[in-house]
Parts: sequence; structure tokens; C-alpha cells
Amino acid sequence: MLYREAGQFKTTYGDDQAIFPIRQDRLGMALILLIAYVALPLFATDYFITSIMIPFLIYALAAIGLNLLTGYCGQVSLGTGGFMAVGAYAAYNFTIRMPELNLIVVFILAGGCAAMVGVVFGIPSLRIKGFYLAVATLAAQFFLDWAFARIKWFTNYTPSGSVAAPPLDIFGFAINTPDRRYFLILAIVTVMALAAKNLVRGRVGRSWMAIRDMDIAAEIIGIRPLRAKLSAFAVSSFYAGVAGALWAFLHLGAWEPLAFDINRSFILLFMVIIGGLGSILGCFLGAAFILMVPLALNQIPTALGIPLSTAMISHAEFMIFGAMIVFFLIVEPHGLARLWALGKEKLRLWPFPH
Amino acid sequence: MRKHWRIATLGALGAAAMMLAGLGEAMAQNEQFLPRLTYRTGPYAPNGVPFANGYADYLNLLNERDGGVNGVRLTFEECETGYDTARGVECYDRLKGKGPTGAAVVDPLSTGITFALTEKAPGDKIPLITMGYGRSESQDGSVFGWNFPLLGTYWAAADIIMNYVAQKEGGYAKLKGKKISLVYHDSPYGKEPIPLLEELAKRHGFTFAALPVTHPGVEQKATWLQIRQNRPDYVLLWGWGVMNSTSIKEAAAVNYPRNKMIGVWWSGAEPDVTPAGDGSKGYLAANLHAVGDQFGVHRDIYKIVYDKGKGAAKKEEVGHVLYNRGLVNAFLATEAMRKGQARFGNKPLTGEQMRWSLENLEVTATRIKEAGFEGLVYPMKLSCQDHMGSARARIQQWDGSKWSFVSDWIEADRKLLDPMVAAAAKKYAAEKKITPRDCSKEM
Amino acid sequence: MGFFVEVLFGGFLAGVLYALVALGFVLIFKASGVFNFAQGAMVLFAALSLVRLMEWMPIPVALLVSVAIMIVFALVVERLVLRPLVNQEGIILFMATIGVSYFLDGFGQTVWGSEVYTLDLGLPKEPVIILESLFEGGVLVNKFDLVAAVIAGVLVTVLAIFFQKTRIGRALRAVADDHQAAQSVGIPLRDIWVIVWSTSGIVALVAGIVWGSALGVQFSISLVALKALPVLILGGFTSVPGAIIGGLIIGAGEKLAEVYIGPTFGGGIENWFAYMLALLFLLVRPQGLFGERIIERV
Amino acid sequence: MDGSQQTTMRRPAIGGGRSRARLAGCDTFPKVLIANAKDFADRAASREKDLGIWQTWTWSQVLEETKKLAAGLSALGAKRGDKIAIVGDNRPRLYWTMCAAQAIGCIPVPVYQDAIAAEMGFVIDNAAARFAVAEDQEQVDKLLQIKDAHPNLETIVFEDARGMRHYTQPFLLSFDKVQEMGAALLQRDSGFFEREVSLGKGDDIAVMLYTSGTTGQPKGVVLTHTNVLITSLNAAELDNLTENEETLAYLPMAWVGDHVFSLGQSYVAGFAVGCPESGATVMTDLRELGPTYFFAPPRIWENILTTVMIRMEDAGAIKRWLFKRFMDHAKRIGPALLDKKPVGLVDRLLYRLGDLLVYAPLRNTLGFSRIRLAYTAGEAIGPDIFDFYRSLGINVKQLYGMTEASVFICIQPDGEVKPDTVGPPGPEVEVRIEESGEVLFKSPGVFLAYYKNDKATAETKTADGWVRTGDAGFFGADGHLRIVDRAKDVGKLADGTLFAPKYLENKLKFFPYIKEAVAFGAGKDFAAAFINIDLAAVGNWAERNGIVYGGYAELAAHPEVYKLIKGCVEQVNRDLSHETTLAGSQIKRFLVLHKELDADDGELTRTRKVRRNFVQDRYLPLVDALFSGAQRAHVETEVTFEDGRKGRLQADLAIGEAERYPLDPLKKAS
Amino acid sequence: MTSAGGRRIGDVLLKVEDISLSFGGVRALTGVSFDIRAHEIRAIIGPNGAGKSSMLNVINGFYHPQQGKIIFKDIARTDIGPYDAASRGIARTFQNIALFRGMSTLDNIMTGRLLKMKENLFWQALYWGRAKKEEMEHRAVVERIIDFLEIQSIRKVPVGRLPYGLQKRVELGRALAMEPELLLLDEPMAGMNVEEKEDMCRFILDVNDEFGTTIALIEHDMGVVMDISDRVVVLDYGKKIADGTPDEVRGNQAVIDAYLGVKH
Repeated sequence: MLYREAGQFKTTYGDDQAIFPIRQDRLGMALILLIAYVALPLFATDYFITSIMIPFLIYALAAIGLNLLTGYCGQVSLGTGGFMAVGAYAAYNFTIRMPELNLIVVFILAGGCAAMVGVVFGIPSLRIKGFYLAVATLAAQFFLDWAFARIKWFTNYTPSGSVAAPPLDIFGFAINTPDRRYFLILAIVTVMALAAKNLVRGRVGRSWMAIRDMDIAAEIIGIRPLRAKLSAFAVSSFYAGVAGALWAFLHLGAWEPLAFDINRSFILLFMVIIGGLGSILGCFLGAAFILMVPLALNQIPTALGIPLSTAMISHAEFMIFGAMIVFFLIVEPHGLARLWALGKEKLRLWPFPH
Repeated sequence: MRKHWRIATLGALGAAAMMLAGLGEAMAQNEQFLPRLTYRTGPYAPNGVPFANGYADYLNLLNERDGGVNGVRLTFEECETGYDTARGVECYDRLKGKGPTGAAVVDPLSTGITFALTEKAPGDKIPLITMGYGRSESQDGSVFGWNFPLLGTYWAAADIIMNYVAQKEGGYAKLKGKKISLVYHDSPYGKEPIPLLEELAKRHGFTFAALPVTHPGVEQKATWLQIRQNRPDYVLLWGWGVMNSTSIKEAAAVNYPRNKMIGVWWSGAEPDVTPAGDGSKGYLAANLHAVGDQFGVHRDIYKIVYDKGKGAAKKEEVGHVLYNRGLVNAFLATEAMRKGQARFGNKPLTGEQMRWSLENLEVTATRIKEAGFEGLVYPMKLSCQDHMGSARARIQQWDGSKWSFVSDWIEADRKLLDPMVAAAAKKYAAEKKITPRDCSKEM
Repeated sequence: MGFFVEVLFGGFLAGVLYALVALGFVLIFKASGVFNFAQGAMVLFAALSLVRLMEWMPIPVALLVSVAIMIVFALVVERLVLRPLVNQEGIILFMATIGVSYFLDGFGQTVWGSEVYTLDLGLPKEPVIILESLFEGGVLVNKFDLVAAVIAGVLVTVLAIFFQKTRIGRALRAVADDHQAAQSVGIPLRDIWVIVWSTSGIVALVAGIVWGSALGVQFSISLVALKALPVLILGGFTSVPGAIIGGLIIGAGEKLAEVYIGPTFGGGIENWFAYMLALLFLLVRPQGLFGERIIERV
Repeated sequence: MDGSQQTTMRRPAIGGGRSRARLAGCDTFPKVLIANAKDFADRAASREKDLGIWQTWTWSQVLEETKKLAAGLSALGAKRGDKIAIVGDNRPRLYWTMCAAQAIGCIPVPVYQDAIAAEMGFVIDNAAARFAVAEDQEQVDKLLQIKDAHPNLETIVFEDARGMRHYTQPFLLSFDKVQEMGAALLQRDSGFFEREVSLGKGDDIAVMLYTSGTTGQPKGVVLTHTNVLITSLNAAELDNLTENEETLAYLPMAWVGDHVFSLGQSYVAGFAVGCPESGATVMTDLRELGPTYFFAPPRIWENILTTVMIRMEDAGAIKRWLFKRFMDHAKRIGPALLDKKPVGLVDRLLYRLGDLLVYAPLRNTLGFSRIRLAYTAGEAIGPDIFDFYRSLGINVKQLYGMTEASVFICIQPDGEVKPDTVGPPGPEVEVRIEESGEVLFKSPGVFLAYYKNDKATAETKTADGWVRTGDAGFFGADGHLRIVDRAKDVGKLADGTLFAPKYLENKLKFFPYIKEAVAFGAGKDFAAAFINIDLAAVGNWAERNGIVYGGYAELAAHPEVYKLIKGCVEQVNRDLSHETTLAGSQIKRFLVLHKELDADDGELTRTRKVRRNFVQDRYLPLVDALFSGAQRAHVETEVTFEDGRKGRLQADLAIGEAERYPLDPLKKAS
Repeated sequence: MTSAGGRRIGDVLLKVEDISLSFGGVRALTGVSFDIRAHEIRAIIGPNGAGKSSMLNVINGFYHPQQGKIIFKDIARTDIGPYDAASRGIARTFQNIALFRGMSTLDNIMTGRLLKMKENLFWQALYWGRAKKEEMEHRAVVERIIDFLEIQSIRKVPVGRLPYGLQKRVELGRALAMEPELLLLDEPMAGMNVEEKEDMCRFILDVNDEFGTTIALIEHDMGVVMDISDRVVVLDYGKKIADGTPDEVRGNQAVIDAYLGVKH
């Protein structure tokens, strides 16, 4: 309905393969970026920035990582929390031990460490498939949880095992207010989401999807399964690692391994599946959904003046959350991104049904 | 059919988003808002629930009986953290701005959340009361300006318990060659006492072994098999939630004498011992305050809160260990308010005013008696430098149906604690680039 | 040596508990290909139902009512979750069971409460020393653990008989092998689903009784599902004996590791050790202990 | 207006346009191309949907390509005056070939790409083409079939090398090869192209277009550069075509319309012409390209409308309701808005809303989002169809033209668009109506001659330069020409009033209830008609009105249906009453046939055109009854059933009387 | 059409020597030897279960024969994986379509270019400069294949939604995108109607003709085999029973017996 595509013809392959080949989508994206970069910092409350936008963006980033692995390469992983932890602790150690490093470099190095760990834990993927692999990745989750709790070097011998991010600055600009933290995260997420989109629409992405759709055929057209899978593990873990570093440094401030426990992995898997496997947009939708539902459930009764005990709310939250997952899977097993795609398709064909 | 669902779903989502956007409510001006980070669900709910109930009941009592504190009504909103740090931070952020003066004080009731909020509180200027938990070094008010680990830290707890052990053994000298094991919740909470215990082991020559139990703590078979093998003389228990009862059960299963097991004050409540049934008989635990519903405050609570049907807990749970801890915590928080109102006037306090109040708080025996807490808590006094106030506890023992004290108040050895606290605080200050306050210049 | 045996026994007995959860899981995976993540929640729900019902009625009645509740649960799951999702990919069904698991956790706690409930079926709990003649100091075991082992054994036997001897059991096995063929057995797939989910529900109830008696009935039971996963990898997703033997191996392996290797690493290794063990095993045998060999064809 | 019949009309040149000034001194298309390459160097000139994208060439690139091509053709031995046949679908390269041929003084002869070999042979032979440029293997194969019979065809150039690997004949060359040769020639002689172009003059023959001719062999219409250039320019100025237009070339290149729209006007205005990927993808490509300027014959407009209606059938209830609601509104308001007539604020706002919800999305899905100007021509268009597009805001206009006129004779100017006229004469065109009703014209576009056919030329072109169109028509009071029929089919009533049966039939058929109509009246006192109802539409109507019927015959004979049809006929009569010329031929009596006219029974041609004489003979008793004053008539005919059996069918039919209205020319003028 | 059309049958491109393959105890191939010459269309036929698909799987490295040698472009190899076969210029299609169902036609064919794409992860993440240029170049190649196979209209349709015949065509496109020297087609016309078969035949011949690709194909439709292949090798029960031109094979008694089911 809102789409006016007639006349938006492509004269180069570059235009044809653009991320947003339709002008209206480009405008929509521009509007979203404008809101994210300008309107929100200007008008949103600190609560909205710190408790909704920041976790949303970081979750979305981690979800992109997981989606690259699970949605694009077809390797189900339940170890994302562990890889996030690697990023967080790596970033901590880099800043503690090399305080002169630029924060951006720290994040990249943190992602790099996570990528290396991811590759190690990705090696079994060559032999193990499907749910077996999913369960196997739990080994990574539990092992990493344990390692960060137990190996004192990682926590700089802090007695409690809980570590705190040092004061942060980038190029002498202190990252100490919600808005500044938000901007930093937003910029990183924007760049990395774009990079992810670029990866999945190019050679690497296609080799991942080939492995996902039919690994035998992929091998026969010359894709090395090990290389493709490990590159997916590496890139996925890199994203998770950066997300973990952001989560620890810019969201929590102080953390312990429990901050990256198995629940984190599950939540991310939910986001990816509810949002849509194999869709970068889906990561954002899924993150928003999973994050917003509990908040909404928590706040709506209060806002409506219905006094419910926290226990009741919390149990109801579990129930509604569970029911919504089932409901969404029934309505659209391929996630919100597919729902959006179908809606968009309808809008493009409007007023015709097909 | 499916097609229409999709549309309906999108519509519902949109509606939900709009409702969220429209949140916000009018606030009466003469109210003091207290955010309550609680957990009534999840593996730690059995412990989180009574604490939250006690806290709520005391606030209600003040409102019902006195119309609040000096005419300022106390309002509070509970937010379920599920003992999860990220959610706790979200709760904090959500509630910190509510009420006419914002949140004046926060009790995170989770060591993990405390660690995270320690980083945020200075920026928001909201004091954190971490009564009997939190960072041990946060006792040092010059570095941790906004943390108030009232009544005792884990280091204090460890010291008190070891003091008791020494008493039982006949003095610290007798500890030499003894084996002491710590079964701890594998989290910052459980790890906190380790440095102090290691220090004590060095000083007194006992062998110390720390055995971690992973969250949530239902897997302890191997731990207790190890204990059975090593046969330590005492086992200190630093558990929380379901871990405590499991430990006691496993101890029973390997026949480890319960009366050689001493829990920290977070491992000595009714939900910890009842599941093990008779297996818990003889189990020891420290306690910051008294048990039971025989105190003045309880009478008022029964009369004014419960008889009106406004009680948060089941009536038979009033007076339980953690319920009373909630009461005490609420009592100390409101006492600080009184202190503040005396200086800033009888109106809602801001976080900064509340910090002043806490740093200058003195809970005298007279005041304790007046408030109906006589016998329940020990008098205390805080200062700019000392954010703990006092560090006393008694050891109690479970006889199968109730707790009874087996020791008198034991005070932690401040001469031992203070240098360790100072050192740890200094390290923290260096890491975070904080310049410590000069407390001699305050006031 | 006696201590080693003791640890081994302790491990086996923990393994029995894992196996009970894994068993319910295998039943469902075998018959419907659904990776049922809700098994842990089912254990909690069943145990909660039983323990709360016992406050109101005699134990045998409470048991029967609990069984009935689990059957109703199976019917509801089939109608509201499985039927609309029939023919979806495995990952989707897996997600759905996570949803069910969340729902059930919330629902159970809403209906039955979230405190710790003591489940006392009068099972003996005292530790006893056995095999004193063989080892110095004997081997300390818990009577309760022995009872649990017996219960698990009985359950496995009953299930084995059910699968081997009854018409429904044979049909279930047929479904596991070939969904098409199963249709010709004459039992609709839906009924089969209800049956396996009910059976799993009952297995969950048994697991709930055992775990609940040991640990008290409370939320953490639902996390037991995570413990059953390495058992599944090891034993294979479709093998009943695999679940039992896998459970024993994992139980014994992780306890031995924790006791003998753990202290070197600061302890607490059993959580990941089970997974590592299963993982290493998988690298050698990707289809698990008793899983069917996968031959790739093009 | 005094009602007297206007018989001639002339419209002066518009002049002063930007294009005209820009092209001053360019009297041939190659010269225009050189000017364009300078003026619009980096603007798109040719597009082709190929290999997934719209491959685009700018004017300067087109000039370069054309240069190489022209030189290449010359290197192949093409001399001035040689004919070069061009065979294939719309392809940029084939368009370039036309200009390249013109540049070296050769004459391009586009041939219908779907012609069979024999037809192609006729053209090749008639035009004595030495060269042929063919699109692909399919066309080459046809040319090879006829080559032996027509030795004048020396060389064949093919554009698409696919499948041509094993064609080893020495006279076959690839397009690329020719351009290579041309490049080599240009290397030696860089001024070759400009020199050759400068030799061309406006009076040179620009193109030869073979009309498909309904009878006899096709005739080669010879058009000069001036013919095409001036007509193109005139029409472009009338409708303000600029270099910003975007258009889709999908009609046969051999058709004069395509030649003028896609080549003539593109060159003079400088806009880009897009070629679809293939005949099958035209609709998709149309949607992608979103032309601003578009031509389609009524058949295509109608097909698109039908598709819209069919696709809307499947839509949900809300969408259907929206569609109906807003389309009704658009029918009322849309054309007025398009004609810039005053419209109430509420209606205007409602139209805006409709635009958001229905019109714009609809235009978008059809590919008409950007359309600024669209033409329809060739035959009468149903007013419903016409109004549908205009109410959507698509500026469809009628024009009247023919090959011999280089297309344009009449065009409806903006603001004066109506479904039943073809508009006043175009710029510099003079139109005259002869006594017989035949339309004659004179214009700068008047063709030079029929190639090698002086007899035909003389028959068509009068000595003083008028061209007979062969169509009968008249000027309405509004100064618009209305074409009623082929001149030879127009008769007279007994009183001498003009009687144009097809005009009446078309008017009747525009009602959805009427599927076919056959009008009678030549030599009679009044006009009368047979009506065939549309079973679907009338059946639907009957259902809604609670009319029970057992079958086609029963429905057709139902008195209520007669009333319905009577209403239609009277509406036609009312329309006719406004036309001075035709008011007398209002339909007095009609009957509704008991069976559908059927091609199996010989009543229709296979292309579903009524065979009037056959029907008249077959149903003679009915015709007689119409003119006899009888109230009922009986008929018995032989029919062929669907399974091929034959049977006899008899019926007793009522005869309806319709009101006739007095001449009222004024009303039409408003 | 036969080799008369101007194609030059060249030297031996691939030679299989004495190949034996078994699964567990089941022998799939026994001592099979034959060769494939450059630019020819070589058919492998035989009754069901004759080992035809196994033969292709051996050639492209998916199965490793227990015995025998494969000499491709004069280099003997015994134990290489499918990847190596692909990188040396062997492409194939499958009896049961093995397309990447989650991807569009375009992306599926683009995967055929993966071996020829070189840009690293970093540049791809930027999608800029060299990586973009490379992507565009390969897109252009793929578009030519799409044009060649006349599947323009389904370019952006997910292959899962395509009818069977078109999927087969896309699969051929993907194989062609690899610019293979040897193209293995496993029953390219299975399950097609007559019209689709004709199209596919035309494409196979065109591929062979335009690109000079050597083709080895398995096909059941004897008419097709006899029409388009230059030489035919016949397998039965894992053994070669005949080898020669279509005419020679047609008259071979062993072949007739095999097809008529004469007992061994």
C-alpha cells in the first residue's frame, strides 16, 4: 500500500543487490536511524535508554551473532552466553592489563578472543549435527561459565570473582552517561549489523546457507564444510564476544559469570527463532519482542492499577511468555521477520491479495 | 484463519507498545518512595519471599500505625529480579526515578545485583543498604560512598563463625591442625569469605578447603562425598536458596554431623532446614538478630497489619528468620529516614539526604526498645568511614522444630577486618580511579 | 578403594535420576521426533501436583489424580501445540516445547505455589554401610538411593514390557521407525502422541517423586532437564537402554571426576564434565551409544 | 452552435517549443542523434531489460554504437538507397540499426517479427532489401528459408549469437562483427559518419513501413525524414514530452506507432526508451520501468482492467469493499480532477484518501505510478474501461492516426478527453469529411507513396494532397472527430440519414449486459437491432432482483430483461440524440435473441466479429418482423451443439420498442 | 545430434580404472573401467541398482572406492573429497534435486561461483571495493547462465517454491556456474514430462556445444540416451557389460538381457 515501486528499476547489479532495493524501505530505514540517533537521545527518559534501548541493542547484536551461526549456517548453538562471557572477560583483562588500549580496540580484541574460543568449540560441528550439536555447545557454555568462575587470573584475583569495568573513555571522551553509552553501543551495533548483512549477502553468507540447506551438495560444489562452519562459528562468536563486552562494560558495569549463564544463551536462541532464523532484521525484532514482553507484562498491570503480587506477575510472565512462544510458532514458525516480510509483500501487492 | 491471526497479532503488539508508552502516573507529594527489589520466584524464592514479606509488613505497619514516618507516607513497589543481575539492574533503573524524590535507598538483596549497582549508585546518588551481604570492602565509606553493608559483611560473618568455632574448640590456639571446609555457592556471594578464611587459616594454622557448589545448588553429591572422604572438623556453609537444604540433606546422606556444620546468616532460616526434616537436627547457623514473633513489633504487626488482613506473609511465618531480617532491614532504613528528617525536615528525602542520614545513623538501645525491637537487634552507629555500624551475630541451632541460640553475641574482630577492608578498598579505588573521601573532614 | 566404590555408587545413583528424566525425553523423541525440552518442567509440575494434592487426600488417591493430571496435560499439549505444528521442522517443535516448559513452570507455580515442599512418601533416608566385608570401612550408601534405583529399574521394566508386549507399544515402535508405516498399524498419529506424552508425563511423575523426595519439591527440579541432556547425547536420542546406561555413565563419570580431578581445578567441574564426556564420546561415535548409524546418501 | 455540419477543420502548428528550437537545422534522424549526443550526452537513451537489470545506454553511447554500426554496414557494402530489413522484437540494437541505416542513406524496413517466412519473403522481395538485421536464430532461420527464393537478400546480420554457432554460411555475420568492421573503418576514416550524415536531407526516405492490409498484399508506406520528424515534434509539443520521459517499447517495430513513439518522439524529445526482456515479461517490465508515457491499444487496456477485476475477486472483504467504495468515488470525481475541473473539498479529500488506499497502490501494481501521458488508438474503447483509467488519475487520451499520416491525425488535448471521440485534428493537420462521410486529411506527415504501387498511391492520395482514410466519421459540436465505421460499411436509412451499424453496435456493447449486438437499417425507415445478453452479467442481475429463470432462452425472453435492455437502448438513443449526424439513426425496435451468436454456427468469425449479412439471412423472419411492426416473431434455426450434434431450435420472440429522442446538440457541448 | 555438429571430441579427460566399491558386505561396483573423452557426451546406463549413481559418487569423490584408480586430466587420484573434485573442475547434479531450498534461484546459482570468488571476510563485511566488484562480476556471469537456461522470471524466487522441472534446471545452472570441465548429470530428466525433457535435452546439448563441456550422464529414457550421447557405457550389478556408441550398445546381447532381466 505504501510502496510505490513502479519506476524504481535497477540499471546496475549493485543497485539490484542493495540491502534495501526499494526506495520506501530506504526511507523507512533512514527514519528509524533518525529516531535512534536523534529523537531518542533528545526525548527518551534515562530509564528508556538504559533499561530498554541499551539491552535491546546489545541483545540484538548477540542475536545477530547467533543468527549467523544458527539461522544462516544451520548450526544450532546453546553456547552464546559462554562466548559473550569470553568477550566480557577478555575486554576486562585487556583494559586492566593494557590500560592504554583504545576502547574500540579492546572490543575488537574481545571479539577476536571470543572468535578463537568459538572456533575451538566449533570443531565438533564437523562430525556432530542437529540437536546433538546443540547439546554439545552446552559444553562450551558450562565450561566457560566454570572457567571464569574458577580461574582467578581472568578476574584479576578479585576475591569475590565479580569484576567491574574501569572508567571508560574513547579518544578522551568519557563514556559515563546513559546517552554516551547508548551512542557508543548504537554506533557499534549499526556498523556490525551492516557488516553482518554484507556478509550474508555475499560469498561467505552463501556458503553458510549452502551448508545449512544441504551440506553434501555444498561440498560437491566446492565449499569446504569445515572452513564454512568454523568461519560461521568465528564470526558468530566475534559478535557474541563484542556483545558480551558491551553487556558487561556498558550495561552491567560489574558482573560475574552468572551474568552470562545458560539463560542468556536460551534467551538469545528465543530471540533468533521468534525473530526469524536467517534474518538480520529478525534479530532486532526478536530482541525487542523478548525484551519487551516481560517489561510490558510487568508494567501493564501496574499502569492499569491492577494490584498483582510480584510473584503472581512473575509466574504469569512465565505463562504468557511460554504461551506466546507457542502461539507465535503456530502462527508463523519462521518468526517475526517472516511475518514482516509477508506483511510487506501484502503492502507491495495492495490492493491485490497475491 | 492463520492469515487473520497474523494481523491480529500485529495489532495486539501495537496496542501493547502504545500502552507502554503511556505509562506514568501522578504521585502524591508527601510520600517517600522505596523501590523493592525482590524475588518471589525461581530457585531462590523460598528465601526471597519471607524477607520481602517482613520488609513489606514493617512498612505497612508504619503507614497504618503512624501514618508513615513523621507523617511522610511510605510507598513502595516490588520488582521481581529473580536473583538475576540484569533484571535487577533493570528494576533499579525502572524504579529509581519514582516518587517525588526518586528512590532514596535501595536494598538489592543479591550480591550480584549489589556489585552491578555499586557501579551505578554513585552516579544516581542513591545509597544501597546491603544488610549482612554485599561487598565486604564496601564497609569503607571513604571509597564506597554509597554502600551500606549494615550489621556485618561476609568477612565479619566468617570471622564471627570462626570465633565461635574457636570458642567451641577452646581457643584459637586449638584450631591448629584442624580441617575446616567451606561449602559455598559458586558466585561472588559464596566467594566473599574465602580471603578472610584463608587469612585466618594462615594465622591459626588450620587447613582450609573451599568446595564450590554451582548455581542453583542441587548438585552436591560429589561435594559431600569429598567431605566424607576428608572428614573436616567443621563445615562452613555459604549457601542460598535451595542449596542450603540440599547441603543439609547431603550431609545427612553421608552422615556428616550436622552440629559441625555452621551456616552463615543466609544459610540459617526455616526453608533451609525444614526440607531435610529430621536430618537438620543439630544444624548450626549464625544470625544477625533474634528469631520468633514474641517481640513488641510483632505484636503491633499482628494487631495492626494482620488483623486487618493486610499482611504479606502467612501468619505462621511471621517471626521466621528471614521474615525478621526483612523487618530489621526495613527498621534500619526507616530509622535512617527519621535521622534525616530531623535534619532536613519532615518531608520525603532524596538519595543524597538519605546517605547523610545513614552515615550519621545511630540506633540506640532506647530507640530499639521504643520501636519494639528490643532483643531483636543490637545497637549500632555508623559513620562516614564505617558503613557497617556493628558486626555482631549469635549462633543458633535447629532442634527439629525451632531455632535456639547456642552462643551469645559475638563481635567480629575489627582489628583483623579493617586492614583487609582498607587494602581491598584501596585496590578497588585504584582500579576505578576513585579518590577516597577524607572522612575526617566530613560533618 | 572403598571410597572409590562409594563415589561410583553415588554416581550411579545420581545417574539413575538423570536417566529417569532422559527416559521421558527419549520416549517422546522416539515416537514423535520432538526434542522435548519441557521434560524438566513436567517433572516439576508432576511433583508439585503430587505434593500439594497429598495435603488434601491420601497418597494413593493423590498419585492417581497426579497421573490423571499428566494425561490431561498430554491431551492439551497434543491439541494446542503439537497438532497445529505438525510437519514443522524439528527446531520449531523444540522451541515450542521450550514455550511449553515456560508455561508449565509458571502455571505450576501459580496453581501450586513456589515454596519448597517436602515430599515424604515414607521412603527410607538413612545412610547405611554395606559391603563391609569387601572394603575397609565398607561403602556408605543411602537407602533412599537404593529405593530410587529400584523404582527406576521397575519403571524401565514396565516400559520395556509395554513396548514389547502391548499393541500400543508395538505401534509406538513402528512410529519411531517410520511414520508412514505407523499409519497402517491403525492407530492415528495423534493418539500415539497423546500416549507417549502421557507416558512421559508418568515417567516425569516418577522422576518427580524421586527427585522431590531427595531435594524437596521446588523450582530447581525443573533445571534437571539440563542434566539429562548429556545423558541423551551419550545414550542416543532414541534409545531407552541408552538413556539408562548413559545416565549411569554420566552420573558415575561426573562424580568421579569431581571427586578425583575436581580439586585440582578448584572444583565445580561436574557441570561441564558431563558435557565434555558426552562430547568427546560423540566425536568418536556421532550417533551416540545406541543410536542408529547414519549413512549419508545422495 | 447552429447545428450545421462542420466538415473541415485545421489546427495550426504550435511552434516555439524547446525541442523545435534545439533541433533547428536537424532535418534527419541521424542529425538529431548527433544533437542529442551533445545535448543529452549522459542521459539515458536506450534501455533493455537483460541479464537481470535494465542495461542502459546514454545518448552519447548510442551515438558511438550507431557510428560503428553505420560504418560496419557501409563496410559490408551498403550503398545509399539500399534497403535494410530489420526483423525482431524491440531491441535497442535494432533501433540503432534504423538510425545507422539512415545515417548512410540506406532505408530501414522493419518487418513484423511474427510474420511467417512467406510473408517476410514478400516484404524482402518487394523492398528489394540487400541486407537484413535479425534478432536471433528464430528470425535468421526464417530468412534462410526464403533467401534462395529472393537472391536480392545478400547479407544477414544477427544480434543474438545464441545457437548460431553452427551456422557457417559466409553471408551470416554477427552484430558484433559488423560493429567491429565499422570500428575498423572509423579507425581509418574518423570523419566517415559525420560526412555520410551530412549528405542526408529531410526529403530523403527515412523508413518504409509495410501495412498489414486486411486484404491483398501489404503495401510499403514510404515516409520521409520530414514526415516522421515534424509529426513527432508536433505531437511531442502538444503533450509536452521532454527528455525526462520514460517509455516502454513493446509493440511491433514494424508498426508505425512504435516507430514514431519509440524512435521519432524519443529522438526529438530526447527521452529514454526501454525494451522489455521478452514478450512474456512485458507486464513485469512495465511495472519495473514505470513509464511516464505509454501507448496501448484498447485490447490491452481492457485486458489489464480484466486482470485487475479478477485479482480483486480474490481479495478479502475489507479490501473489496474499499475498492468498490473508492472506485465509485473515483468514477465520479477522478476524470473531473484530471481535467482540472472544480471539485468540492470533501470529494477532493475523499479522493486523496482513496488515492492513498486504492488508486496509487493500484497504479503502482500496474506500473502506472509515474504515468503522465497515455494514448489509446486503433479502435473504439469502452467508456467504462476508458473512465476506469482516467478516474485512477491516469491520463489516457484517444488519438486517431494511421501509417500514411506518420500516425497523428487527431489527438485529444488535455482537458478535452472523452471516451467516444478521437479529438480535434493534431497540430498542422487538416481534416475534411466528404459527403459520403469519409474522413480525409492533409498534414506534414502525409506519406510519400506506396512503394512500387502507384495505383494504390493514386487511390489513396488525391492530386491536391488529401489522403483518404477509408474511415467514416463526423465532427461533433465540440469540434472532436468521431469515427463511426469503415467508410464502406456505412449506409443510409431510407431518408438518407447516416447509418453506421458498427457505431451503434459498439455503443450497445459497452453495456455489460449486452454481449453482442447486430444493427440493421440500411435502406429502411429506422434503425433496429438484435441484442445478445451477457449471461453472466444478466444472470447476476437477475439473481439480485429475484428473477427466476431456467436457461439462457428463458432469461433472454423475460419481460424484466426486456425492460433492462430497453433502458440500455434508450441510453444509446439519448447519446445519439446529441450527435447531429447520427441522431436520426436511433434504434426504434429491438429484440433479444434466444441464443448466443456462435462462431460454430457461422454467426461470428473466429475472432468473434459479427458476420452481419449471414446473421441477417439466417434470422430473416426476425429482421422482417423488426421492420414490419409485428409484436412477436417466430424463428427456427439449425444449431450445432457443443458435442458437434446438430439440432433445430425454435423460438417465439417479443419485439421491444425503444423511445427515441429529438436532436439535442447543445447538451453535448456542456 | 551427434558429434558431427562441429564439436571436436578430444583426448581422454577422465579414466576410471578397475573401480570396486562396497558398503559393508554389499558390492556396489566391481572392477569397472571406462573413459570419458573431452567434449563428448557420455551416458552411463543400466537397470536399477546397477551402480550408476555410485559410479558418479566415486568420480566426484563422495565415495572412496576400495580399489581402482581415477585419472582426471592425467593425474591419478584415489582418495580425494568432493571439494577437491569440485576445485579440479568436476560438477554434478543429483537424481533427487539437491538445491539449497532456503535460497533464491539467483543465490543458488551464485553458490556455483564460490570456488572462483576470492575476497576475504573483512572486505565482504565492508561490501565495498574489491569484494563488491567481485560480487558484481560473478553476478554478471550468473545472469548469463540464467539467460541461457531461460529462467529469468524465477530469478528471485526461493527454489523451494519452484516446480520440479524448473528446479532441475536451476540445479543444472548451479553446476554450470562452476564452469566445470566435466559435468556429471544424474538422471537430469527423471520425472519430467515430454516437453520438459525436450527442453532439458536442448540445454544439455547446448551446454556441450556452446561451452564444450564434457558431460557424463545417467538417464533412464533410452530414447534420450541414444539421441544425445556420443558413447554409452552399460552397467549391470556393478559390472560393466558394454561400452560403445549408441548403435553398438543397442545391439549388444548382454545389454538386451540385462534390460529384459535375464538371470545371471
